[in-house]
Amino acid sequence: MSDQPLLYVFQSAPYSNAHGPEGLDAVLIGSAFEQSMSLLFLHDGVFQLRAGQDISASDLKRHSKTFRALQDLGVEHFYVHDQALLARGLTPEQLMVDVELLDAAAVATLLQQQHRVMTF
Amino acid sequence: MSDQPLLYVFQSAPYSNAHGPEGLDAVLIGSAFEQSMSLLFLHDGVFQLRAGQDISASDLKRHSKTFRALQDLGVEHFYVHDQALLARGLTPEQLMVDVELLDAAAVATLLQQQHRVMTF
Amino acid sequence: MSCLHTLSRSWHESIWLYEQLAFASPGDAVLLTRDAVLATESPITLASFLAKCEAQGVSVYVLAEDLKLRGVDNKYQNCHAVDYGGFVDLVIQHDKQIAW
Amino acid sequence: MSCLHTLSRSWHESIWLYEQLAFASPGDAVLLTRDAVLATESPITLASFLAKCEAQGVSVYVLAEDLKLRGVDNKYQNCHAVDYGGFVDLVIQHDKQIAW
Amino acid sequence: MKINILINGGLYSSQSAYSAWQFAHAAISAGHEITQVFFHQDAAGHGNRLATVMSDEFDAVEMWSRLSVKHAVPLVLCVSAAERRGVMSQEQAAEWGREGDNLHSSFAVQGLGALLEATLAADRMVTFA
Amino acid sequence: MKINILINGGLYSSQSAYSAWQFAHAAISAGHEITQVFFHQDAAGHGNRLATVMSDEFDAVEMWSRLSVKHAVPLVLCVSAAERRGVMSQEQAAEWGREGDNLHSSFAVQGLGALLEATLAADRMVTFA
Repeated sequence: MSDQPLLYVFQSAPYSNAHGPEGLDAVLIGSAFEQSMSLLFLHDGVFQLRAGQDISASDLKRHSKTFRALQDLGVEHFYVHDQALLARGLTPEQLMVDVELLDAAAVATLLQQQHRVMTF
Repeated sequence: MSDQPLLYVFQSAPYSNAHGPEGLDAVLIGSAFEQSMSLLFLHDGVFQLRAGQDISASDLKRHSKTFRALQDLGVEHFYVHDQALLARGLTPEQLMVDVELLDAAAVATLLQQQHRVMTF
Repeated sequence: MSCLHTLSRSWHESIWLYEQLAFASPGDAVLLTRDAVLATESPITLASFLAKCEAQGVSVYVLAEDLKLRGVDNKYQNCHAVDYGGFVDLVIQHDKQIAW
Repeated sequence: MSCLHTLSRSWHESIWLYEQLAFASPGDAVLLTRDAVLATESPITLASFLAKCEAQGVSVYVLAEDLKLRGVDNKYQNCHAVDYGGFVDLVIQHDKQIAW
Repeated sequence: MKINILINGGLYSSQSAYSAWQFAHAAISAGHEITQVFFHQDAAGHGNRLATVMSDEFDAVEMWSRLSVKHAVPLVLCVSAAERRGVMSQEQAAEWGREGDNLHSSFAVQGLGALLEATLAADRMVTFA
Repeated sequence: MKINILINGGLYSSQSAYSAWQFAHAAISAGHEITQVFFHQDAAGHGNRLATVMSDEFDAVEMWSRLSVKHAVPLVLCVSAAERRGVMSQEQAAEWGREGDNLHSSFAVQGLGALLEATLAADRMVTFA
């Protein structure tokens, strides 16, 4: 099968809804298929990667830490929209994984190159 | 029982979600209690009252027309935030019921006067 | 690899719809559905977005059924109303769809 | 008849949170919960909102548990962190709560 | 004080009921009484006893049930919201001619009038939208 | 063309599945094939056969079922999304030790791999978020 690159876009913050964990479910399954997979974080989605999320005092188990394991599972790129990060007062050092910053034009190019784009 | 005025606030547009019909369920039940009841429309909630909603070609039955029946059921006031209407390019004549326009300060006063405020 | 961007949130409430255009490329299309159609009632809200789309070579459509359901008048000539058949055509004409 | 306004949407995405202050009266309080706490990480986003609240006699709180969960640092001294016990106190101290 | 709680957010997909659950515990610890928790709109899904999460996830249905049993807090699902979303007692299912039932025994199913009665009787009402 | 559909929006509380249903009819009328409709996240509630609306409301579960039967369109619920929200077949309920079941017979329950397979095999994918 020819390579059909897949892009998973996270656009909302963790905890308030289940887009994060249920999107991650989809990414994890994707690793069983031999397609190239990348992740893109837009808008409040950048908070999915915020380091220091502390669920110890809560009764929640959420999957944010799973992001760190994804690099071993064939996820090639963690892309982050630079303006989304900047507008929220965050720096790349405050994220739990190494990311590649993209400006809006680079995001547009990235979207063009994909076979399918799944948004969460 | 002393009068405990209740205010029902509609703040989102019809059809995309069920806040409209399920909020109306609450208003209809309220009419069985002897409290004064008013409705307030803020933000996209003003579209709940837009005249000309045409469900004839759809398979949906939604309750927007019920708003017109509420005046007979003890709902005393239909308040609309004037700026919400203006910002959406709407005039009071395009709404399916007669409404009282309130500016933001009047909305603040109205909220102060209520016993309970339910938002939908 | 052109793309159909479907938007369903309200322009009156969501800040980031206006940013979304920066992610589109020439030849892409935008389809307004659900609450995103509400903005076509205001002669102001979408004006600059539509002008920018035209300049970028991005065409903009609005789902007629969603306008009708909400009683909303589309005031923009450069925002073309399509029915579900037209929605299907847009999906076929573009390589992929992204639901924002 | 003072009022506790609880906000749960994101300031980065919802246009109308900024309008919401106009509906508050002196003596009211605002509590930021869920996605509304995210804005406290940016030193800019809430600055004018908090200044206006102070001028209007409206106090602003943020739910500490929701900050902790999201790993967000609250950068505003005039936005007071409270735990769920403090949330309960705020409910008791005001005649009613409105969940926006 | 007597406090009643209204929840609108769905099972698993919203934080609103989890916040409400933490609030209820804090209120009880502070000596207040939770006179009712009403599950309206998508929140009606909380009365579905078939809902099953991984053992390390928050089991909302079970945790509400424990709170209810321990502190005698009535849990009430809105009857129409529950039926629209497929949460039904044996009696409801029989009435509608549906096969099966899934209502958790810690939850009651009542009309919105029950919410209004609780609201008018309590000193405070808190909504988790 | 072969089109697969992904739906995320909940039963009754979202327009997304209704839009998808209208889209599916239009696509079939235009001669295209809907190879799969996958219900993820809150949309998994669409497989709950207990869901009951008033006779003049849109009965989403029934209408999807009819579409599926008439045009041989496979309806697939995400297994984890469905279990978290309490939609289960008899087999699933037995496996989890839950009493009762509520899966509508027109729906299958599968993992997210089924969505990916359908997506890679189809000419187009349409998501209703």
